Amino acid sequence: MTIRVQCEDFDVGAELEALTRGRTSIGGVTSFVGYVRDMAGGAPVSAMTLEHYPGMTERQLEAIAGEARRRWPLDAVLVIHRYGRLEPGDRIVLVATASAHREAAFESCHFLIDWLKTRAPFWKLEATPEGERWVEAKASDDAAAQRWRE
Amino acid sequence: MTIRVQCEDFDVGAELEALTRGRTSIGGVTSFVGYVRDMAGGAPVSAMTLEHYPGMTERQLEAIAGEARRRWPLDAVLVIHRYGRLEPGDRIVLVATASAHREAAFESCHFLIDWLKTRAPFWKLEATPEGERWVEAKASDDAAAQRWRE
Amino acid sequence: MKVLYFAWLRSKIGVASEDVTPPPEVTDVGGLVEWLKGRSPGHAEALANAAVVKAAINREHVPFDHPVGPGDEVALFPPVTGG
Amino acid sequence: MKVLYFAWLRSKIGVASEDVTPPPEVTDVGGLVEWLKGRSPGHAEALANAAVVKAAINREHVPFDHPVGPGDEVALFPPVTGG
Repeated sequence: MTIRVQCEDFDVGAELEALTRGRTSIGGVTSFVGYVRDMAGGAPVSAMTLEHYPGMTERQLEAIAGEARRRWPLDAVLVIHRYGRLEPGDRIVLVATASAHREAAFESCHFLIDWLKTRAPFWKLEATPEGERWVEAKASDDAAAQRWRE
Repeated sequence: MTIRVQCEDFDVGAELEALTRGRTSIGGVTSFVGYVRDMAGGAPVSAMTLEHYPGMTERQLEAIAGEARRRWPLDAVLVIHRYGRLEPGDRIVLVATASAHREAAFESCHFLIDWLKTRAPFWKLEATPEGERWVEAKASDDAAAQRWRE
Repeated sequence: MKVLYFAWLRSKIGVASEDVTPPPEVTDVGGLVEWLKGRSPGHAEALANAAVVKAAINREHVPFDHPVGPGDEVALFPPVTGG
Repeated sequence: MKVLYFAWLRSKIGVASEDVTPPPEVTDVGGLVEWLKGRSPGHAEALANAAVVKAAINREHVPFDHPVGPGDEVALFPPVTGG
């Protein structure tokens, strides 16, 4: 289980390679990479600053990853989330899960990003032509997370 | 839309980078990498040889990818599938979809691998201590593909 | 008509492809499969259980009642197992 | 008791954290938020709509009826928007 919260970018290929190297029981790895989009709510976005709650962030990500391991038979779990100033096209987050079976990999990866979006203490400040604005939480994210309630 | 059927390995990081480079409308990329496992049906597997139907394979993969684009709002679709002799831990397949929205990326990627498993003309020959055996199709793969019928 | 075999159909029949000229009463995939069984014991064994044989014509999946003609490329294979 | 503010709560209140000593009648998060509103106009504005304020105590999400004590690290923030 690898959890990292960092300012710098990450190398998706190298991270997935490290996750699976030498582990020949893995049948599939599902991963999700989130990017900064150039538009939000119809307005152009020139930059985004991610604020987080150091200490709580890592703890929440570990709890979410632990929950995924409890629910699915996983060989490995990886979560990397960036903070600080990012630009359109920049990577924000990488979530990956490895399992003997692809259903478990898909479901657990989807679960991780859905829960992360509603539980990990990150906040996004967007820079637009009208100035800076804090991104509001989406009802669709709450609905997506609710889907995974047991 | 990138479809490749090849003997050689692929670089997941480089492929995903090529898929998204310079495209700042993408919010998320979901990818799945399938690997050769060291066990199958309780028996150790020392190697796997993938046979395919050149010409039909590419056509079927293109049809599946086209169907994904029809069903979901996707910015990019990538399918790379290997053939020939592989060993446990080797990558077999990479499927990735990029979209403004993560639900579309997750669902379409899952759809692609489920359909590929039941429609793309590949066959696996496993080498085990008891000799070579052709992998049988799984009822669970048919069920997974059925889930996506419209 | 060109017929291709894959996976264990190929190993049982012993060739990857062959050019055949079935009689006029062979009009669909099912009829072709029945007729092919008579070509050799290997054909008969490979095609014994038609329920586990799938077909493609000109690189598209087709059911057994799909028509076949002289210019077609017909492929016969077990259920696919890629991915 | 240490109180941390994040995102627009921080910008409206003007500080990222402060040490406070609420009176004994403040026993839960809801009571603390009400009491904090009296500290400055910025606090009052930031905490006006408690429905959009979330809380964590010692780095765990908690509801507003969760007890608070002198040694706690209390964080107040808007709904999270990472990922």
